[in-house]
Amino acid sequence: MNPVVNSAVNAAAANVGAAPVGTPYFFYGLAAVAILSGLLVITRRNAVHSALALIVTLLSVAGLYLMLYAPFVAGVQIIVYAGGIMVLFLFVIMLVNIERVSKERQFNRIWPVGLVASCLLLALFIGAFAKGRDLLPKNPVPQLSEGINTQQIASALYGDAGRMGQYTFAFEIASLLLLVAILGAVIMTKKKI
Amino acid sequence: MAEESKSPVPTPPEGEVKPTAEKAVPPASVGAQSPEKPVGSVQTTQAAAKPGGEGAPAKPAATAAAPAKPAAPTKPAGPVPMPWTSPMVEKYKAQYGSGLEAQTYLGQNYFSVDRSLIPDFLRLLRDEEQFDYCVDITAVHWPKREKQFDIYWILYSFARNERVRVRTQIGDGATIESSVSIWATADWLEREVYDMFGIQFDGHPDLKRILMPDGWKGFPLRKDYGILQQDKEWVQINLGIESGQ
Amino acid sequence: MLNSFMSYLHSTVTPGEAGNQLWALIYVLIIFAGVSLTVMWLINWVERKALAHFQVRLGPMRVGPHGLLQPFADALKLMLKEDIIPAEADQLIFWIAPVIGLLAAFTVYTVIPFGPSQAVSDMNIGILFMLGVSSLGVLGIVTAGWASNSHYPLIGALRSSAQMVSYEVAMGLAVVSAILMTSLNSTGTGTLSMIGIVRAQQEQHVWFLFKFFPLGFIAFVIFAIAMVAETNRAPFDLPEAESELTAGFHTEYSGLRWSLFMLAEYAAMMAVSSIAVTMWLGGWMRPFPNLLHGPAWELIFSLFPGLSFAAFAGFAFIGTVRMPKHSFFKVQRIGLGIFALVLAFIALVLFVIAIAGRNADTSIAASFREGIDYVYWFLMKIAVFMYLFIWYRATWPRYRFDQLMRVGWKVMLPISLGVLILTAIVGVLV
Amino acid sequence: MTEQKTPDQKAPATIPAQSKQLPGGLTDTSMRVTGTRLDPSGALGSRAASAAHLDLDTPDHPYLDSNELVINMGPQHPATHGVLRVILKLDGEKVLGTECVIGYLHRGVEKIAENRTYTMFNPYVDRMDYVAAVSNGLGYCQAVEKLLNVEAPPRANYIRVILTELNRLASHQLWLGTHALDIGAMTPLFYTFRDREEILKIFEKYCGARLTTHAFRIGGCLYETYAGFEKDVKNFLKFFEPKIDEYETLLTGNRIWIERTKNVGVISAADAIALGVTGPVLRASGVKWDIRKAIPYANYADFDFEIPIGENGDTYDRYLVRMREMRQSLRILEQAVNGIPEGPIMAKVPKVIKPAPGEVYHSIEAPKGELGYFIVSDGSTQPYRLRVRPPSFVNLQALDVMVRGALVADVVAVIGTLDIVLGEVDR
Repeated sequence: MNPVVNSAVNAAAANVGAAPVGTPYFFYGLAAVAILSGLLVITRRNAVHSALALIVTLLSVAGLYLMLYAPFVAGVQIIVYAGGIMVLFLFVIMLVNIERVSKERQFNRIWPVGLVASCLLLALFIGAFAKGRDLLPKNPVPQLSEGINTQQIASALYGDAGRMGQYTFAFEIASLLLLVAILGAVIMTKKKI
Repeated sequence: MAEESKSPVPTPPEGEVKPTAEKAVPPASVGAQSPEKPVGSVQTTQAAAKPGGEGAPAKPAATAAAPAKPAAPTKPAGPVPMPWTSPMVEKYKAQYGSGLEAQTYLGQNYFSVDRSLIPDFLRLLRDEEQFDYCVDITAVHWPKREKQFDIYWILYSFARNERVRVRTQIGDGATIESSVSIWATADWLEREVYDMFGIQFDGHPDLKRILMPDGWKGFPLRKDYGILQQDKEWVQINLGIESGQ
Repeated sequence: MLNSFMSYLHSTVTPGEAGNQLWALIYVLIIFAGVSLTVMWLINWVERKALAHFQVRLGPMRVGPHGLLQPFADALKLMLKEDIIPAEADQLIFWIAPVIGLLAAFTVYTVIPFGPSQAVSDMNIGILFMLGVSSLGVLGIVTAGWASNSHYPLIGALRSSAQMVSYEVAMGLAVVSAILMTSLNSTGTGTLSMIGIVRAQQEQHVWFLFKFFPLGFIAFVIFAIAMVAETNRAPFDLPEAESELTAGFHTEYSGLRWSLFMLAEYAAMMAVSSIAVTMWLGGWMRPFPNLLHGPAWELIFSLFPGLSFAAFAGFAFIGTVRMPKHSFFKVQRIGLGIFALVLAFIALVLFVIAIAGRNADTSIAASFREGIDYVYWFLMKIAVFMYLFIWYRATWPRYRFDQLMRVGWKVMLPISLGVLILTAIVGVLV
Repeated sequence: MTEQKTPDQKAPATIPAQSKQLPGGLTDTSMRVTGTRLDPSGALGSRAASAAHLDLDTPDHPYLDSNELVINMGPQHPATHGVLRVILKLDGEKVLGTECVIGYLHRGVEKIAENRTYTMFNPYVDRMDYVAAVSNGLGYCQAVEKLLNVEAPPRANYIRVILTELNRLASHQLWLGTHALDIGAMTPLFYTFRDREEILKIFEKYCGARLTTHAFRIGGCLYETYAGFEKDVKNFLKFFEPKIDEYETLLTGNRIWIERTKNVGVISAADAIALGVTGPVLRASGVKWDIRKAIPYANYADFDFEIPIGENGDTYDRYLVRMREMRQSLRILEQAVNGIPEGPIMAKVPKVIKPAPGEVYHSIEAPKGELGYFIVSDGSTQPYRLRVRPPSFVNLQALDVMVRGALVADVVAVIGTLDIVLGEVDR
């Protein structure tokens, strides 16, 4: 999403929309909710509770996208993740025998490996943050109207009239990948075709 | 067995007078039979509809609509069973001899067969005589007899448009072959007979109570079944009240 | 303060765009109260009476004249009922589930344009937002069915989630084909914003229902079917099929929570109907805005709100007159008369506004008149759909689950996909 | 269950052709009795072994176990038409097997009969199939008359036929309303109840009761027809003919109705006969058999009417058969009410009914099938044994065979189309 947002930044610096209110509070509120529910996701023993907490996380992240003047991404986040994927996720979880699951030990034998891996990942993040601080925009994100965000994404993905877009090829490749994934799922579920 | 199946209806003590009446009625009845319109109409329609049926043997059925009405209390001089003759009967009589009695009463034919002929006789009836529809299976309890139970199979043949009853007698505690493999419908019917009379059907796939609760004691339709104390006991155990009456 | 308050009356943009938080808040309150009242009282009453007359019954007649107060009595009863949570249920989720459904159903209303400026906000992803949030409603049903920890609700929940997910696909494709039509303008870029979509129809001088006939019409029909399935209404009311699943996902619910489910369901019905109205029926536009224009026509059309209220008042008066002259009916007759008077008064006010604001200047009366017209026509179009919902329910048997899925995936999905492709082709050609 | 097209369903059921392949019980693919031995692997074998074939303890596969869900439909369930309890074993929504648990409404009617005189027991039969009480009364009275060997006078027979056919209409209307409601169409219920009211009014004017009409007596009818009886019936005929069309416009051509009922709950003629199913369910499977024609009772022989039959034996055919039966009943009613003769309405029956020792079985075509009474008399004033052969009880036995492999929604549809009355199932 980063380049998209950047392009949005450049393009939208010109037209200034209405002044947003209480931005920092919304930001901190949403961030706190996201983190808390994220913690709930990994701490709850009941899988359905975890799934609901995950939905809350996704929704608050969508709110953060909105505050970044990326409403389209927010909408996609809600539709695809919260609306589509999580519903199917719940669908599956419901068929699991919850009592059995919650009785089981939560850590299996290879938990040290997982611990090491996650520590490495954390180190990687910190390193990236330290090294690449200058990548982040110095001044807080400038206001830009959400009125053109969707169009910008569209032109970035599909290109404007005639000219091919920046990411058209990658986008089509990704869609092809999804198609393959769908076919694979069908083949896996169907005994014989 | 033979002399029992002789007596057409199982005769409780007060029915002992009947043989006399048996002799008395038939000649009068044959005379009285022709002007009988209502039953006659039934016969004609059946003759029109399908061959056989209750029509052909129904002649004695017409007998003595008259004697029924004064209904002398002591002497039930009603219509009496007549021997039933038909090619089918001849065939099976030849096959089984004394083990099988064929009679007709009020135009309704029934076999009284020995318990040993069940279920082969039933299967023959279905396979050879096309009695492919088992209307009903039920039983009657005669506590005073030493073979306490009459078991009835009421059969019907679509092809012949004819209905017969097969009756056999078994004693208390004796078992009888299940006919579920002959008519699938016998399943619940036999379960109900077991539920009400406690008659065991060998080879029934799942013989258990059907109408009464599973924990019910006794078999309600037996003559020696005391309704009240059974009901009291059941109510006290299951509902915790003194009496349901 | 007061100035900004009054000044907004002239505004032609939504409070969201104008950044007018006060008015946004006012709109939110108005919409919430209005929708709740409409659902709880008006639609409830109309559905019961209409259904009853479909079925040669009278429907509610006792509580209030012609049962007008029955919904309030029921609401009171539901609030006073004991609030039962099954012992085996998952307490937390059992408690949350109706709230999720209700939130999803009402959040949608923030982007519904009752008029060019009569909306809380005009998000530039309006329709996307609506579809996404309304698809969150299934979460409430699923969690409710699961939390009840009982067989019938679980089956109902599974049914409804499968049903909603599969009908959203056809729904979305139909919507996209309508969005494609918005891009047939000079700049060649379409829009996702609800107001933008209506504006596009305004510019192209045609409801998208009739655009590229029959393409627009087919897409509309697809959506009209899918939205019935989306809101679990007959003949797609399998999740709450009372003859099979007793009550489906809300079998274990009672009292207030149950009424929350009902409120959510009806609010969702109105929401999807308003999507259909916005997408294909020209949103807030009155009929034939460009054929019959000019001050005379403006005046005539602006009289409609008053006229319809006058008609209601007339019905109420007739009912008052025809009510039996027995003393037992005295109270009801008086009540109905008062009701008729109230309706007549509303009609009078509307007439006055229509006359006062007839010349389209920037006077407050004029903006009031415009606003009233917009909202009126929008609501009228929604009312048609609500009546259709009732009509379906009275007429059709219920689909079986596999048949429902077959219709969704094997019939409506291909058709909507084909319509989408054809629309794109035709749009490029013209 | 969809492709159960054994050849005997096709042809309008020439009975010998069927009875040839009947030996061996069920001939259907999905349920089989091989030879004469019960094959437990065949569905019928496991069906008969009802408790055995669904082990009712919940399966304990730990993860993602969506199959073998055992749910309990009833005894309090909107669609079981009373206190029927059906234990469903489901795979997702697919029915693996069912077991009916009945007896919740058992009142021991047959035991009561042994402790009442013939006359006293007459009202009890109304309480069995309370939807078609008049038919029950007719069957009982005629059985006792057969035992006494008396015949009801012609006028009484006409009155009996009129009331019985009216009651058949009432029963079919109730079936239609509830059946449609089960499938999700609410409106027909109210239409049918509106029209059924007219029939009940006639009953009430005739004998004072609407539902459990103790209309007939042994030997004829107690009441003479009230003034204007014929006119009422004729008006009803004129009133009801268009109403049937009204029902049919709502349902017969309705796409959803057809999809919900066609090829649902199919039962072949052979299976129907082997399971002892009678009435419209049997006729819908293509067996042209109606006791009113085969063994005419009362004076049904005097009227001309057809026996509507179906072809596929599915729910839709049962629906059509019953609808046509309503029209045939109207025909019978028209002839009966026009030809009703003068004369006595009561045969000469002794004050104290005391039949000769003997036994008799008499059955009539009740709206739901063959309703039979088997009475054993020991010459006393009370039946020594009275056995009722209830059509609903026997027809209900076919439920499991009909819903195997179908969905839950089909179970509801099939229960509705069997047209059972629990009062008669449990007695």
